[in-house]
Parts: sequence; structure tokens; C-alpha cells
Amino acid sequence: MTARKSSSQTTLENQPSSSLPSSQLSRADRLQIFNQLYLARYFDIRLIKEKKRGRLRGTLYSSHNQEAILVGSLFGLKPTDWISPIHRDMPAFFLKDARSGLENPNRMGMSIEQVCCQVWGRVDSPGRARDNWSHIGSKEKHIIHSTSMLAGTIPVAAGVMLADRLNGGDAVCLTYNGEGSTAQGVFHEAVNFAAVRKLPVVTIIENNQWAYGTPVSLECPTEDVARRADGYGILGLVADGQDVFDVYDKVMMAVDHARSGLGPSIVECKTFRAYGHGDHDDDRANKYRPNQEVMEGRSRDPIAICRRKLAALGDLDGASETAYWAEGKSASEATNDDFPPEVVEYLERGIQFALNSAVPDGNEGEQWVFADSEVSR
Amino acid sequence: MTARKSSSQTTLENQPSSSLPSSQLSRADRLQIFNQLYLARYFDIRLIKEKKRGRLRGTLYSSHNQEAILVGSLFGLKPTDWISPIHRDMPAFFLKDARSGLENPNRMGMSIEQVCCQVWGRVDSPGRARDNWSHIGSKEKHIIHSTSMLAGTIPVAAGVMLADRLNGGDAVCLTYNGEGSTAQGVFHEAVNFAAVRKLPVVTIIENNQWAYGTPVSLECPTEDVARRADGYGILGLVADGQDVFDVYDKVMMAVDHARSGLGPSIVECKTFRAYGHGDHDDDRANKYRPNQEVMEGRSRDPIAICRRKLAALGDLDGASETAYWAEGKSASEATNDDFPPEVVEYLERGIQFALNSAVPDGNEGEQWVFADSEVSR
Amino acid sequence: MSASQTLESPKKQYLNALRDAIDEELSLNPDLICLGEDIGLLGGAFGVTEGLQAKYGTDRVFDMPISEAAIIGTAVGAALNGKTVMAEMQFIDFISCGFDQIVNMLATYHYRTAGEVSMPIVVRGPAGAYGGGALYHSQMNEAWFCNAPGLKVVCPSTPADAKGLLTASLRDPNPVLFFEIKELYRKREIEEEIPSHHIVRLGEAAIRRFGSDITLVSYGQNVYHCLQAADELVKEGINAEVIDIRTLVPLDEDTIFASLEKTNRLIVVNEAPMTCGFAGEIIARVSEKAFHLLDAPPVRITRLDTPVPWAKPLELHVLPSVEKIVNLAKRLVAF
Amino acid sequence: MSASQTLESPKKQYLNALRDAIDEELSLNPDLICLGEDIGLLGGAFGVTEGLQAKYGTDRVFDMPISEAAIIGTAVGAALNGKTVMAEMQFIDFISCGFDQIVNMLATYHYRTAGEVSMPIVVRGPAGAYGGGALYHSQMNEAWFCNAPGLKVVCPSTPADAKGLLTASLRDPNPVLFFEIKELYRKREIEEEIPSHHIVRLGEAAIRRFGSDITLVSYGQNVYHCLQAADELVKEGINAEVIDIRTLVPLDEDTIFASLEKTNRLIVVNEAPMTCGFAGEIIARVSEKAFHLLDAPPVRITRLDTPVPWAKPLELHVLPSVEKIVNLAKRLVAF
Ligand SMILES: Cc1ncc(C[n+]2csc(CCOP(=O)(O)OP(=O)(O)O)c2C)c(N)n1
Ligand SMILES: Cc1ncc(C[n+]2csc(CCOP(=O)(O)OP(=O)(O)O)c2C)c(N)n1
Ligand SMILES: [Mg+2]
Ligand SMILES: [Mg+2]
Repeated sequence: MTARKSSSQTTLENQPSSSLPSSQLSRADRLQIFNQLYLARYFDIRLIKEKKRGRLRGTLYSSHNQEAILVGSLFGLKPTDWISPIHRDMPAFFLKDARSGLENPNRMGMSIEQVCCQVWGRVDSPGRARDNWSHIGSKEKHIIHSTSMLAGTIPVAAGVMLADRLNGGDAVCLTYNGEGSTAQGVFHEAVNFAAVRKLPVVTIIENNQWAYGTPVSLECPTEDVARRADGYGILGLVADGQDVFDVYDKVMMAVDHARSGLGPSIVECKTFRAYGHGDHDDDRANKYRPNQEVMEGRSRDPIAICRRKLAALGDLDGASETAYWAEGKSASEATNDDFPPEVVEYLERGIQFALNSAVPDGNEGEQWVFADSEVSR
Repeated sequence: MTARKSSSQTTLENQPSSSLPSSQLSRADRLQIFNQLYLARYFDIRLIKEKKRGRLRGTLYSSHNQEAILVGSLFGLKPTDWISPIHRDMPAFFLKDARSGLENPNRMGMSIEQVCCQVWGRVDSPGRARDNWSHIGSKEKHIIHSTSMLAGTIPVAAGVMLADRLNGGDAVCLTYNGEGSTAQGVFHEAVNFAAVRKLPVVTIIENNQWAYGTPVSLECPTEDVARRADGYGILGLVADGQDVFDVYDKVMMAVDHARSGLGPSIVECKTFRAYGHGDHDDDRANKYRPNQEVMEGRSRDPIAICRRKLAALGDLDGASETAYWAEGKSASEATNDDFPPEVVEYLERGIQFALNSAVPDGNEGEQWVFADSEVSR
Repeated sequence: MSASQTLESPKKQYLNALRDAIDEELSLNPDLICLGEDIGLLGGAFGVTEGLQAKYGTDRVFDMPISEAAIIGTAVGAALNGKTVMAEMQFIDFISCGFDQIVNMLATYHYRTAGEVSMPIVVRGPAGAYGGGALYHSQMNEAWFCNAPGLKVVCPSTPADAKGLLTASLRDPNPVLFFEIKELYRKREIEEEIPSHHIVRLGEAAIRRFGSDITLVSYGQNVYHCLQAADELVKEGINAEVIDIRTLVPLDEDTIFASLEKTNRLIVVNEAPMTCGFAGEIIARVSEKAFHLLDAPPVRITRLDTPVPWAKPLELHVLPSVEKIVNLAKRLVAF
Repeated sequence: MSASQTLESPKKQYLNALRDAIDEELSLNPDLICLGEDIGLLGGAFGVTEGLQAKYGTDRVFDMPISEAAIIGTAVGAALNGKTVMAEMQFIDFISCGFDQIVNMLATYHYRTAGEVSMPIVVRGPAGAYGGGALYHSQMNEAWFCNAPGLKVVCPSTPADAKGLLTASLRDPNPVLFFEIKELYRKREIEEEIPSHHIVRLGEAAIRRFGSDITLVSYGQNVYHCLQAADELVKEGINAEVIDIRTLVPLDEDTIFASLEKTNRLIVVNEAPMTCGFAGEIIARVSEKAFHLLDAPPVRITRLDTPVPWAKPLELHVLPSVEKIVNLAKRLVAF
């Protein structure tokens, strides 16, 4: 099963249109987007290498081949907007508000140092390594902290937006979920409530065709998972998750819709999971997923698609067009040379910081069960 | 707010059609249906009177004005079909398979004696008065036992149907739910699963415009609750819940659809709650619901609508047409004379039986926590 | 006491005391919002929030769909964005439908963020048996939440405590599960005057009756069973001390231990199922930490390990009663 | 032992023992169906059901959407219509998402139908900490279910018990919550030969080591901590008896009491949060019913009242350890 095509699915690749949000992007924007795809891809590939090299413990949930969803959805947000990433969205933590400058300490996203400390389980992680992998967040940076329980942050997103409006804000919140996760009851409760109250919650569905070892056909009865929106009478869009500009367009439509008070929406981004569910599943995934399907599913690399688009627009000159070539390469094939040096350096800095950060002291294990009541008003 | 009209809502009252399932009903069938409406109405009115008279404890959830939904949906079932009624569906227990003869001990429904013993909390209730009101059922009679947790039996219905198909059966299962209950997460999980597996589960939504003290507009974002079906790509029908033949038609379409393997469906029946949520709420309901809305909502009495239909078809002769006149009368206004004597007698017998049945012995309270493991295979 | 009460009886029912606490906090804390099923227009199934939507508007007090998980999740999100939240469960029994959001999302938030985010949320609702509510309108399921670290658990037995503990809970930066005893909501016999701005700190037990022969520890409506049993026991020459713990988490162990210094005998009474219930927890703490104070086995009287059945004889059979307490106390004193 | 094992090592890992139990029951009981997330095509996150869909078909072993409530509800419905059901939770932590269906629908079915309907359903899943699984892949939340009457609760610590208890559970007419210790799934050191058709009756504890000075009661992986502690204690001249209760509900109290007749000292060890956990329940039962046997306070070593944190030092800090057991045992014997 490959990323299914749907009638409502349009790809920018073939049909650029000046009425679309992406037509307003500058060349610099597009180049930044291209760069962010590299950043996300490199983060993923490097972590896999680190794990193989034995420098890293814990399970990796790869976002390889799904990077356009993160980059495209985050690029158009206001700094004050909120996001709620899940397991396959690690790059979202540092890509949020990347437009304000990756080095800008005031930007509304996490630093790569913080993210690496989380990956490596160090005390300088935003959560002081108390929960693993993507279970971090930041009240200050407007990133909702997730639990493992799939779809569990959608009602939280609704509550954050409810409070935002009571506070006079104009933020929107993007929540990310796999297509399998939409079967959870809390998905329905939260989307229904958001729809009743027209809360600006955009639910992005990363439909990578598989939920662990189960194909989407056993998780969702409709061809497009976005059709779940119809049950709530809300906007339901399908994007080509491999095309960062189509993701950008669809998400920006949903974001504008939400910000202008028209209510929540679902944006399904069709994609394909490159590897196993987590790295522990790579070998078994090769058994339960036909090779043919995997080849097809990975044939549309989001970096390649973006490159072609930029080339067509004349954004790339001859040299820069081919200087780096990460597309189509899996973690074991790609090397640092396949990535822009600033991308490699950026992550390198985060990793070094993490390796120098301490593991938390055991005593912290019993701290912070409760907030101190005395300090409350 | 009155029962909302929707474009997809057709009432048989004005547009009889020979292609509809109800056109196949005989005059005897129609008269039986008419009689069942009386039975349901009388049950409700009599219980309210018994409560006022102090002979009955516990809360009553009236089905007044909503009887056409129960009668119309149950009439066309096969005896072996399953049902899962909730709090507002007490008459369903004895109306199930009523066509096989109310006195027939082998019919696949409960006797009025059993139902009355349940209402009165007597030991001859099918549940030996261990749980209250509508929380009874029968494995033998194919009635699922509910808990209080709204929508909680829909996955159970799915499981019953799954097993039925594995057993080689051809049953369908009707589950009843208020419109407010469709906001529960488990509603979504169960309907989604049933849709994925095309299980023959028909979810009937009794949209009486209110969930306790909350109007449907705060519970559901769409005009028609039936549109929830669209999220699952399943059949979603809207029936005029005041017109027993329209309910019959829509439910039979859904039942045939289900039985033939095309999967689950949602049939929304538009109606209006006559009194408070329960009898304890009658006084408060008068405050939170505008009188005008209540008048309108009760203006289309299902007995009256059925009578007009039967009269138009020539089913009623002059005398029988006006011999009994329960429509439009609330519990305090109606008397036994407003009902056919056999209806009064039937319930009377149930009540007398219940009053003669014992209250369970306290010791039973500690029994049946576990089944005896030794008797298992 | 206060001017606003001049026209009413100065005595308050348990339910009105709760409403007063919410009302006062709504007026004092502009960030407090209240959400739940039917709490706005209707004012709640029992009327705890009656009049509050009219007074504070639909932004502050509003109705939610029948979605317990979304109710809790929304509360969490609102708290994450600066609000204090009162979330009502129509009956505490329905909290099971939002269980994951409580134990995994809400309870752990402060812990997993290493203190970055606190969750000033009170989840309250009517609880308890003895009223013929049957399996799903009678539960005392507090033990589940005591075994989910990060939640405070409170259960008042008097109008003054209802007011004082709810006020303290609404000001606590931690999530508090607040078990209200619906059978006490409108009980005339326990009406009492309550000073305005009355607060009862969480984690402090109350001694409801002083005695020297045996200690009866309880909470909720079982406190009254203990008090009645104590009255009976006096006739037998037994002087029982009755402790109402009021807060389960954190537990005021000291008050219990101090009582045992005098009495050396303990009965714990609660209406939850026995196994892994809070009565057992008290027995375990006492056995571990105050073993030397015990002259007889510490024992509990709880609901039998059954659901709460409906018919009256069944319900009474499985629940603690004055008679059961009296009989056990007599045996224990004779031990 | 049996013919089918000739080509394999006669020793079984815990995980394979579980699979054998399900496999055998599938072959013996045509009404048994298995459902859960990723249990078919993939064979389960850990491989407990590997190969079973291929062997028995998609009607008998099938994948469910990520819908824990629907998984339980579907199991209940299937049981109501004549099936025996094995329902897998991918991690026992996720059972919270189907909590209402377990405690209110499943647990009570037999009770509220006065015995008309029994529920032969096993809900099983990987549980337990010590593996760096963090808050949501480490839970031991058995206490919640012990406080929900109508559920049996089982937790094997050895391959033979895994096989024998799962077989008994799959044949029990009652709902059984079956806590598997994922850290033991593939632990080489505990591999053992298992006779075919091996059954271990529910409700019978096992004495894992005989001793006369102190009784260590535990279950799950903490049994091994107790055994190691017992080894250490021998060096101090202390002879510990180690009891593995195996079934929590119903509990084999007699084996514990009989041990206390000899030792008069009790430590209960488990890795669940302390308050209202099952360790406290054992302490309470012993204190109530065998007070006269105790020469020292009965005590427990549990997880602290915290979630299970991720980073290794944090995780170890909050969990029971051999060292904690040894130290406490020494103090207790010296009491
Ligand atoms: C409530 C819940 N049930 C089960 C799981 C176990 N689990 C973790 S990821 C996963 C599959 C998720 O699939 P999908 O939503 O499609 O996201 P993907 O991993 O494909 O990105 C499952 C079943 C969980 N985390 N939460
Ligand atoms: C899970 C759950 N939450 C809350 C309740 C309390 N409750 C009982 S009936 C009811 C309103 C139901 O409204 P609706 O579904 O429209 O049915 P109606 O009573 O109108 O027939 C509520 C909130 C419940 N029974 N179960
Ligand atoms: Mg997926
Ligand atoms: Mg309704």
C-alpha cells in the first residue's frame, strides 16, 4: 500500500497557483524551508547513527520521509502559536519558530541543545530527563507536553486555545497525530468539543499508512482519514505530505480558518513511514511490509520534491542545486557530506552539549510530585 | 428549540411511497404498531402515576413523546436480532419481538412481569434488582445489559455481532443512544471499529434536543447528529422520530444494509423530550427550557400522527378511530380510559406480579461477584 | 456572618457551602473557570453551581459535552495556559470515562516537567452510597487516585469542611480530587454556621469526638456512622475517639498516632471496596509506623468486595453500618 | 517435553511460555478468540502472539484499531455471545484508556446479572519498571483493579507460572487481569522446562525459598530482588523465606500466615506506588488477621509515591532494590 491518492489531493509540484499561500513565500523563505528539511533529515539520520554507534539508548521513532509535514506546517506559524508534537515529530521541537533565528534565545522554540539533552537523557533537558523521547514541552515556548497515550493532547490543545481566547489571544494550536491514533476515543471527544466551540485547533494527521504493525485499512474505514472531519462538519483537507509546499498551503488555510474564528480542522498529510515503527522494529517491519510497498512509499523523497520545485523556480543556482544530496539515502547510506555544513554543525553543537551535560541525580526522582502549596496565592 | 427539520428528513405523513419498507406492512401490522404505541405510552404514564402515588421509588426517565422510535425500530426485527436499550427506552424490553405474541413465553423479549419487577426492585427482575431502572438485559433474549456510562454498550454490540458472524449468524444489533451520548469517546471507538469491520450494528440516536440541561447545540457541532456517520463513511439517516412509519422505514433500510454485509449505520430520530431529564428534573426543566419550545416540541404526538396515517389508509373504522384518545395528554391528564383496555390490563398484570414479588434478601448482596471457577470447563 | 447572608438562615447546608466556596473563589480569582456537564444553564445535577453562570457569564462557567476525557483534558490545557479550573464530574462514578487523562495527563504534569508546570485543577463530584444509587451512582473510587501519585484527595464530611476544604483546594497549585458526599448535600441535621473566608488546610485531620478506649478513623459519611457507634458504645462504658481524616492525600498520620497513644486500638471505617482501599492503607501505615502503640489488631470495616447493589437490603448488606462498628469495637476492646 | 518441542531447547523463556499457553488454548477451545493492537500481522509488540494469526486465521487472532475501550467492549460483547477472549494491551499502561469498560462494564457483568452472564476474558499485557520505560511504559497499576470487585488479578514471575497461570486464566469463567513482567520476557537466567498441559490454579502462592527468620512476600520481578536479598542475608546469618503470591485476587493468605508462624516478621515488596497499593493490602490483611504472629512491625518496600521516571538514576531511586530489602530485613530481625 502506497500513499493513497485522493480526489481532493492536489500537489503543488504540478500546479503552482498564485492564489495559494505558498506563492507569497520569498526565495529566502523557500531556501530556508529547503534547509529545514535537511535539518530534520540530518537530525534523524544522525540519531540513528549515534544509536548504532552505541552512544545513545532508548527507542528512536524516525521521521525520515515525513519531514515535509513538520517543516511545512510549522513554517507559517506565528511565534506565539502553540504546537503539540508526538513521537514521530522530534524535529518539531527545534523547528518551531525557527524563522526567528535558530540562534535567537528568545525564539518560541527549543534550542538544539535542549532537544539533544532530552534525547540523551541529560539533566539539561527541559524535562530533566524525567520522561523519554518526545515527552517534553514548554509552557514558555508554547509547546504542549505529551504523554504516551495517543491523541491524548488534543483536548489539552483545546483547553489551551480556550484559555488563549479568554486571555484575549489570537493563537492557533497545531496538534500532530498518526492516522492510527485517530481511532482513540479522546480524539473524538476533543475534536467534537473544539468544533462545538469553534476553537482554533488544527489537527494534523501524519498518515504514514501504518500504525506500528497494522495497516491504515484496519484503523480507519474511509479512504481519506481527513474525512473524519465530516463527522464534525469541520474543514478536512488532504495534503501531499511529501510536498512541503502543499503541506504549507493546506495547513496555512486551516490556520487562517482557525484564527479567523471559523473553528477547528483536520489536515491529513499522506506520507509513508520509511523504517520500522521504532528502530527496534526495523527488522520485523521488513517482514510485515512488502518490499515493493516500501520502495514505492519511499520513492517520493520530500527533499527531492522540494529541490525540484526550487530548481523550477530558479531559486537554486547550478552549484548549490547539487552540492548536497541526501534524498533517497537511508541512514546507513547518508554521510555528513550529503548535508549542508551548517546543518551538521548545528546538530553537532547540540550533541556535544548533551554529552557534556550530567545525568540527573537519583534524588530528583522523588522531587516535584507535588508543587509546594505554600508558595501559591 | 424544536425538533429540527433537515433536508434529508422525509416524513411518511405526506409522502407515502410504495417502495418503502412500511408499504409492505399489513393492516394488522399497522394496528399492532398503533397498539404498541399505546402500550409504551401507557407504561410511561402509569409509572409516573405510581411514583406520584408513592408506590414506586427511583428515578423515572420518561419516553413520553419518543415512543415511535422504540416501536418503529423494533417492529421489523427478527426475533434473534439483538438490542441495547438505554435509560429512556424501558418499553423496549417488553416490545422486543412483541410480534411473536406478548403472551408467548418463548418470544425473544422480556415479559411485562419481569420488567415491572425490575422497576419495583423485586427479586424476580432479570437482574434480581441488583442494578436499577434500565440496567437489565438477557443473554437468552438477546438484550445487552447496559451500565450507566453513556454509549458504553456500543462496543459491546460490536463484539456481540462479531461473535454472531463467527458463529455463522445473521443477526443485527440496534443500539439506542441519546444525541448527547454521541460525544463520548467510546461512541467513536466502537463505531469506527464496526465500520472498519462492517459489523451489523445500527446506532439509533434519539435526538430529543436536550441532554439533561444542555441543548444539542452545545453537544454536537452539526445540524444533524446523523452526520457523525460521514466521519466513518457509513450510512447516516435522519428519521422523523414522531412518525413511527418513518422510523420503521429508515431503521429497516439500515437493518437490511447491515444484514447484507454493508456495515454499520447511524439512524437519527428527531424527537423532543416531553418532561424533565428524569422526574426529579421536571421542575427545573421548566426553568431551563422555554415553555414555547416545549409546546412546539410536544405538538407532534406520535400516537396522533400514527392515528392520522391509519385513518387515511382506512385502517380504522369510525368507532375505533376515536375510542381512545391519549395523544396530547400528559401523565397527570391521561386516565386509563384513554387507553385500550388490553393495554391497561397487560401492564396491570405486570405491576401486580411485581408487587407480589419479594425484595431480594440482603445476603444476595455478596453473591455473584465471581463465577464459580470449578464449574468451568 | 457576612452581609450577604443576612436574609438567609445563618446555617449552611453542605451543598450550599460548596457553592459558596466556588462563588467566592470566582469573585476573588479572575483566572478561575468552571466546566462540566450541565453546570451552566441547569446549575449542575444537584445544583452545586446554581446561579453561577448567570452571575459570572458563560466564559467563566460553562457546559461541556458528555465527554469526561475532554473535560479533564480541557482543564489541563486551560491550566497550562494560566487558568485555575474547577471541573465537575456529574457523578464521581463517571470519572472512569476520563481516567487516563486524570492519572496519566493531569496527575503527572508537574512531575514530568520537573516543576515547570503546575496544575491548579479541582475535579469534584458527588460520591458515595447509602442512597439507592446502585452500581454507577454510588461509588467511592478514591483509592484509584491515591495510587496515582501527584493527586491530592479530599473528602469533607461537614458543611464547614466542605467550604473550607474546597476553598483550600481551589487555591492549591496541585490537582485535587474532591469527593463530595451527595447524601450529605442537603442533610438538615448537619447544617452549621460557617465563618466567611473559612479555609481548612489540606492534610489536617479533625478529631470529631474525644475518647480514650478505641480510635475510630473514617471520612465522608462513615464519620457519622462512627459517631453514632460511639454514642452506642458509651452505653457499654466504651469511650471511642472519632477521627475524620478529611484529606486522604496527604494524610495526617500524626493525629491518628497521637490518638493511638491513648487508645491503643484502631478501627478504620470506609465505604469503598476493601481490597486496596484507603482503609487498608491506614491500617498499613499504622502497622508499619505505630506498631508499638497497638494492643489489638488494627481492623477495618469497609464495603465488602462487591459493587454497590441497588435494592435496599442488598446495599445495606455490603456497606459499613453502625451495628457492624459497635460489634467490632466491643470485641476489640475485650481483646 | 512434548513432541512439538523436540527441535527446540526444552527450556522455555517466560515469553514463549505465554505464547504456548495461548497456542494450546486456541487449539483446545474453538471459542477462544484473541484481539489487540498489532497482535496479528506483527504478532504483538513483544511477539507474544507471533505466528498465531498465521496458524489460526484472522477470525481467531486479529488486529484492533488503537481503541482500548473498544477492545475491552468488543471482548465483553463477544463473551456475551459465547466466546472466550484474550485481549492484549500493548503495554498495560494503556489500559487507562479503556478503564471504564474494565471496571464498570467487564468487572461487574456477572454481579449485576446475578450470575446470568459470566465473562471468560483475559486482559493481559506487559507491565513493570526497571527497564527505562519511563512513566508510560513501566506501570504496575494492578491496585486499581484490585479495588474494582469482580476481577481476578494475576502476575507470574517464572516461565512455568506464566504458562500455568495463563492457561488457568484462559479457562476461568471470570475476567482476569494478567500482568506480565516484560523485563522477564526473554530473561535467560530464568528459563526453565515446563511440562506440557501445565496448569497453576489461581489463588495459590508459591514458596520460592524456605526460611525461618523473616518472611519476604512479593510478586513479579520483585520476587527476584527478594531472592537475591535472601542470599545476601544468609551471609548475615538471616534465613529469609520468600513467598511469591502469584495471584493477587484471590489472595492465598494461608501461605503467608503459615510462614509468619515460623518467622514472625514480614516485609512486603512490590514496585507499585505505595499508597493504596497491594503491598499495603497484604500488610493490612496480616495486621488484621495474624496480628498475634507478628513480633515486629510488618513493613513494605514499594515504589515511592511517584511516577516511574526515565533516567536510570531516577528510576532506580524510586524503586525497590535488593539493598533496600537487605537493610530493612536486618533492622527488622534486630527489632
Ligand atoms: C492509547 C495508546 N495505545 C497504544 C499505544 C502504543 N502505540 C504507540 S505508537 C502506536 C502506533 C501509532 O500509529 P500512528 O498513530 O499511525 O502513528 P505512527 O507511529 O505511524 O506515526 C501504538 C499502537 C499508545 N502509545 N497509546
Ligand atoms: C459517561 C457518562 N457521563 C455522564 C452521565 C450522566 N448523564 C446521564 S443521562 C445524561 C444526559 C444524556 O443525554 P442524551 O444522551 O441526549 O439522552 P437523553 O437523556 O436526552 O435521552 C447525562 C449527562 C452518564 N450517565 N454517563
Ligand atoms: Mg501511522
Ligand atoms: Mg437527549
